[in-house]
Amino acid sequence: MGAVAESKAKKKTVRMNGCVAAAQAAKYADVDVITAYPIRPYTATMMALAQMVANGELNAEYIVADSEHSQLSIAHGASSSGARVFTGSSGVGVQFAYELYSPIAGSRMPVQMMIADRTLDPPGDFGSEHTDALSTRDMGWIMGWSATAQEAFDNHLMAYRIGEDPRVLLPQMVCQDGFFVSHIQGDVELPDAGQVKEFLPPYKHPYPLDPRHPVSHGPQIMPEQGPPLQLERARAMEGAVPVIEEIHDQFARIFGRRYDPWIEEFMTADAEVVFFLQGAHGVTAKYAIKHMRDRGAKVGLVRLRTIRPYPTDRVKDVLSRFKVVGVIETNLGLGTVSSGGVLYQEVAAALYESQQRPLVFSFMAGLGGEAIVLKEFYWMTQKMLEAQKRGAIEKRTHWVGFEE
Amino acid sequence: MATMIEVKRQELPLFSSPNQGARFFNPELPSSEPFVPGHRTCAGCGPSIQYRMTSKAAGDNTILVGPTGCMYVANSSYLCTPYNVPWAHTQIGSAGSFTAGVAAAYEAMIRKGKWKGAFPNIICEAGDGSASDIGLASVSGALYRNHDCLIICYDNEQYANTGIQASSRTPYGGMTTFTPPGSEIPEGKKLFPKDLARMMAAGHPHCYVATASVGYPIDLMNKVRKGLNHKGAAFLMVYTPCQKGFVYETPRSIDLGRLVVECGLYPMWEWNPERREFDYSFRPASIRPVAEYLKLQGRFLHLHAEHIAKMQKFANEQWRMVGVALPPELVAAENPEAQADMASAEMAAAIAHTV
Amino acid sequence: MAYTELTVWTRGIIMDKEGRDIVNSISASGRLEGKYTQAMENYVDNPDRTNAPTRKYCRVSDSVIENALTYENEHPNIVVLVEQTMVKGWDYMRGMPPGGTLVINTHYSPEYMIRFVPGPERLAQLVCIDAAKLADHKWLYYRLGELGLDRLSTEGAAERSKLVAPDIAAPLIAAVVKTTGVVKMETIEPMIANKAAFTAALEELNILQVNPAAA
Amino acid sequence: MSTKGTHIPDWLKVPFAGITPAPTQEKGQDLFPTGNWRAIRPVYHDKMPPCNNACGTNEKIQGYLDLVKRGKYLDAYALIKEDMPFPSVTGRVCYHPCEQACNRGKYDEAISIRAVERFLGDLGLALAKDVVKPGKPNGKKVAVVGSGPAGHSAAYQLARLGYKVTILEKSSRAGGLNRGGIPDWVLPQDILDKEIARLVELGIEIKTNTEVGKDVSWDDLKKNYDACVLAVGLTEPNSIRAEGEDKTGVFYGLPFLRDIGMGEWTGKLGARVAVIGGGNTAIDCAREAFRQGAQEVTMITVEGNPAEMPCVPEDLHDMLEEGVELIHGRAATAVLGSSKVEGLQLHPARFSGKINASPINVDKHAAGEKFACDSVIIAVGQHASLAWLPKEFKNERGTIAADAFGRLGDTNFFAAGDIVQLGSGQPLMVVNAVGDGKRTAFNLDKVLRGESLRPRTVPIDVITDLSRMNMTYFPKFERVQQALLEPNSRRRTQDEVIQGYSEEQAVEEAGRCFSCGTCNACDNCYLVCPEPCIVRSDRSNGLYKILVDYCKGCRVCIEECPTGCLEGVPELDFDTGVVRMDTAFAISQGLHGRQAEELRSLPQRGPKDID
Repeated sequence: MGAVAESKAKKKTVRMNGCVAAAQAAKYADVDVITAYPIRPYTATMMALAQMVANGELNAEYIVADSEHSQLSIAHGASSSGARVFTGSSGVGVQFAYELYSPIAGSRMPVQMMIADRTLDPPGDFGSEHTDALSTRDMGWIMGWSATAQEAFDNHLMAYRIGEDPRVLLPQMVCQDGFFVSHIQGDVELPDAGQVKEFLPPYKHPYPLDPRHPVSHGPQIMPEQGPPLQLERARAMEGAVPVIEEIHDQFARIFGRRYDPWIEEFMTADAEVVFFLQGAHGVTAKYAIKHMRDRGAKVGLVRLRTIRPYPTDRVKDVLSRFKVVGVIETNLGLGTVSSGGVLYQEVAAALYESQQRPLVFSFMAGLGGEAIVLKEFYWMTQKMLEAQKRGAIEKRTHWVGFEE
Repeated sequence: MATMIEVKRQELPLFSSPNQGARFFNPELPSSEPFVPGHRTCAGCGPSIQYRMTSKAAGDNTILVGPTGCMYVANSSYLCTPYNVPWAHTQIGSAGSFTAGVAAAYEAMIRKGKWKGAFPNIICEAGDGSASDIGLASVSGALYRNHDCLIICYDNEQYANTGIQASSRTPYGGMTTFTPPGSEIPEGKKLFPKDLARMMAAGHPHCYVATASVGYPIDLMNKVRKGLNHKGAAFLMVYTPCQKGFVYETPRSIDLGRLVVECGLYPMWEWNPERREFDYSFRPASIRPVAEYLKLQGRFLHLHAEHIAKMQKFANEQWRMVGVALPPELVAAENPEAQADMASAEMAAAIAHTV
Repeated sequence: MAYTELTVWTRGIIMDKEGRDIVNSISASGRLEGKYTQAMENYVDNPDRTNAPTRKYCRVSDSVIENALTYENEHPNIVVLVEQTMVKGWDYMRGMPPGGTLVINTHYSPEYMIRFVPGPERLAQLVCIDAAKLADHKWLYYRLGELGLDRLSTEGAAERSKLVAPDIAAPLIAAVVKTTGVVKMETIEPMIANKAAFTAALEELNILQVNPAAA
Repeated sequence: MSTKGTHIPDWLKVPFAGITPAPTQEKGQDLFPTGNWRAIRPVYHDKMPPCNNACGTNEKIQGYLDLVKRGKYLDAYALIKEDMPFPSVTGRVCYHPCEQACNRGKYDEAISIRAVERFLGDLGLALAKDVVKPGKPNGKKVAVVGSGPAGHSAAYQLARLGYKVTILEKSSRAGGLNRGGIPDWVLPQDILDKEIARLVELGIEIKTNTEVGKDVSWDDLKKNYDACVLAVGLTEPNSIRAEGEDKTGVFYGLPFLRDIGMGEWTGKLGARVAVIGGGNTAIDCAREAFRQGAQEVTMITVEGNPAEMPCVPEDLHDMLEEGVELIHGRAATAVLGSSKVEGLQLHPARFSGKINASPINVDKHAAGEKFACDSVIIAVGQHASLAWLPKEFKNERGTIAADAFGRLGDTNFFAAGDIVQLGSGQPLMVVNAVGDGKRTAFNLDKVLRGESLRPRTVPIDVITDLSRMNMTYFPKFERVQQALLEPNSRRRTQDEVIQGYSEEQAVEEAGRCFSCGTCNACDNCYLVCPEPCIVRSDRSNGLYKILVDYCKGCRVCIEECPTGCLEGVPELDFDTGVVRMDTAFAISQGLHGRQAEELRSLPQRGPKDID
């Protein structure tokens, strides 16, 4: 029937940036409540939605909140009442709302949040750095990065379908790099409404705040009741894994675009050293890799698409095939295992049980939203090849652009 | 363009006064009991009295929002709650915002045909800590955006749930665990309370705003219904004595609710959003010196004459505000000489007579 | 006794200090006698609510107390009810090993009270003492001002009232110490503020031997 | 899959995301019963209101005032009729001891109970058919001798108990003192006629012109009836034992009023009338004198001042308004004049004892004063004529010797009213006679049914202390005054002086009642309970219930009960009534796991009706 949907699909391809792509996804999802608070760079998404509501293209409550904390509380309240909710933020805004991430996930409300990454203060910096979203990574939200506007659009639709699945019921953070995705236009194929209708059924929480079926959300508990509730939350996160895979298949069937839910591999078939990263820099990385392949370097790319729930076994199996893994952090993890970023730990931990562990070290690149230029990729590749030759790493973290 | 279904709103009738001539007889109250027994609030809990009256006035087509506070922790002890209508806990700073979310959701869902029925009463029961301190912005936001909801500040003048700490609503001289009296600071709390309700009325003139007290149940229930009937946001600040925090004999909960008004420490008024003016017509049965109210509460029994005089002055200003001609006794009571230390026995006599 | 657990059941706010005084003073005198002791409030009972049950625990041991971090006394040898009506409401006998002691502040006789005790066969003795009368205690709201100060002392904050057992706690402590010997009379007596009520109580105990054999 | 193989033990089962199903309004949150927080249990316990207690026949006054408040006039009338056969009469003539006892008297002004009673009485008379029905006939016949207040009351109650009652009345019209002792302008005859007609409706036979001892003998009574109530009253006026008391122009109070009442008055009063006596009858005589054409009326009393006079203050006040003069502390020692009265010889005098019935000490040595008058009406009480009565039943007081139950020895003869109460300390007032008649009737019934007689129990808890109620709920509010005819116009007519209440007035006045110590279903406890654990099955007295599983004993309801019918009882005085919990927080550990199941089944349950 996917084929049927395809045939009568009135699709059209439009050029738009990641922010607008996210807004379009929200519109196609026919969200009921949108709540906004201004902060660059995600603001453009809310601007676009505001116009759609103003034009009557989208029948939704558009709430200009008084803070990100309120934004997320409004989203929580609306979702608890049975409405499909869309919100978002960037940088310190993500952190101002910090209190709400656990309550929303814990009450199992599939709120969707669009995040266009921005470096945390100080000082003020609009550039993309994943630290804002990553700082909330363990709160029970489904989380992943898109590398292009099209992928962002698709991820937003899929995230709703996954998060609202009765087997999952979890909030989702659909992230994209500020500027690199959010402000650069790309071709986005907008689907036919019928396709979306087939893919994304209306949101239905089993126990919303409905006067006809009164329930209480979030009563106090005794210490002994903590563990079972936490265990349920852990089960929910794990239970999401197969659903995520199932939904990606469905998406491919209906929309004709197939994504590996966890990992995108590029030129890895015979690769010996690979970059491991998230988000937009994956695009530049591909060109760099092509060039270095011409010079005979057996280099490839592994891009993580979903970091929560974390595909530990996939990461282990994939990365075990290589000799060297260079983790490009684009986030700040002060005083962490690698005294660099947080991705290194995720990779290293996943590989610990591997029979043939590759060498793993990380690159601090693209911090503060700096573009990672080709010659930096060459330099990083050199470091990986040297390590491969040496059979040992030089150090766990290299600060790209500050070393010879 | 999408179809828009019109949103039907409830219109709740007002109750008649229980004082009919010489006769005292409460009007016929709805039998529905959305707030049921079986909760861990203190014996004689003022906020719980308010909660019950409010929910009874609202009826069954109601959704309650409970920011962190006594009415969350005490009412939902051990994974069960006393609410027969939908209720949700939210963060202490989210009083207004979560409520706004619920209201927005129902606006949209009814409009889009996803929920059928009259628009529910959406009531937020925020403590003074939530409404006046940490959640002030979120409450203001909800009022400003005029969501169709009623935000109640059950004002027990402190953070009671955490074991009695001072809030911006704690009265001058009120002893709390964060404002204990000592040789350096004999009065305990040095600051006078934030006038939250007037702030809300002044800043959100399109909203129905009123103050009420558990001492006047029918008046309270009517204000709740007015707030719910008002098409848009409404804010109610209700005096709800806290047995634990105020330290009084449990049977006095309602009594204090009357005394605080009769002593001029809790002016009762309504803000009329249509006429854009305050309604000060409420008059208590009698007017008394503040000491009569203070002497019943352990939290004030450390006060000295000058402190009581200072509070009388404060009360007198409130009386003037609502346009009451002050009896000379009360003006005289602004003088410390006219007062006696709370601790001293003779003070009982000094304040015994009702002005 | 190598290891003794004492649990005091009292009512929130209105009689909280009384409960604290009992466990604190017994624990303190235990220390003076070189024993290992521990006194604490039940964590989840706080913040306490008016009339709600609040439990205070005391542990006295000849050796190091290894279960110091468990929330509750799971096997109380001695149980004290500061307010008589509590005898009806809860299973304060839960986990009590045979040969236990139950002390109640009441003007009723032990013969009357025993009917309300669940599983009395575990009791060696039921001790009733009219502490309220001995301490001339105006039940409940006898001293709003001091009650206010007491309230500042919950959650383990420093006691505002420096007096230990100025009130009904004194006779109850006397009853516990005399009937169980958990600590020595001479070590605890100096701490007690209300000496009169304390010594008077020693003569006024109303003891019912229930099942001494179990001891 | 780190959660693989995990399982949650039953006692720790938790619902999805900790979302719990709502408790029911019927059961409350039964997972958290808080009844064991309570040391004192509130209990509804109605006290005896002072008015009911003071009433000679213990009318349920608080009860019918409350019904009037609610506009339930018929119920109120039916309630009053349980104890009072003729409220329309007592509503006019009663000396209302209830109003003297009324707690509102200490607060502002006593409730005008008599006026409300009259409102109800007249309302009852206006009914085509009375609400009172005769009892199921029990085949027994009872004779009631005398149709005065006591006889009327006894006959009425007996008829309601199913007896075949015959009233024997010696005079030509029934009514006894009600007719003969009370002037028309206090109690219009037609009112009394209607009340007597109600007796006939109850199947009671009234034989007038039938005098016991003359037309019927003691033995006839014994032979023809299963039992008999003697309520012959005091018919013979007392003399003042003054010389010349037999002169023409000397009249006696009761016969004077009776003859006018019966329409048999043939005498004529002079211009100046002296009335001797200080009681209600004397007052009625003095006022009647004006209406019989007297120009000046003077009342001569032994009492030293108006306050000592044994009469209803309002009546005294109205009398003075009509222009009667008072002379105190004097006794008439002689009636002066050749053949007809020309004046009185007065001497200073006072009562030897406390009560007005005690012998009079006359100071003969003091110089006597002459008081000129044309007629004298002597109204100093009356005594019985009991020639027909077997002497073993006569007593030294010259009345019938009956036991505490009104029974004559072990016979089936009973006696009621003034004839037994004279000198017994009981006031000789209509309402007391009615009460006596009622109690005697009930005692008679017991005897005939072979039941044992129990002495009257005195109510233990009459609530008289205002601090036991919550006065904040009762604003000061003055009583509703009954309209009166103008003194000048009224003193020449037989028109009724005091006017009745309108419906609005009756309701407003009844509204002033505190319902002392008695639940009047004001709903205040129901409204102020913090739990809330007070349920009402129906909004009327005694239909509130405290859910002891939840009540924490805060006592707010007790404090806020306006009428003071709620009181606190130590919980330990009850053997049961509390759910015992395993721990401070749970009835039994793991019970909360139940929530998981309930939540799962929630979608299957039907929706709650919210509209």
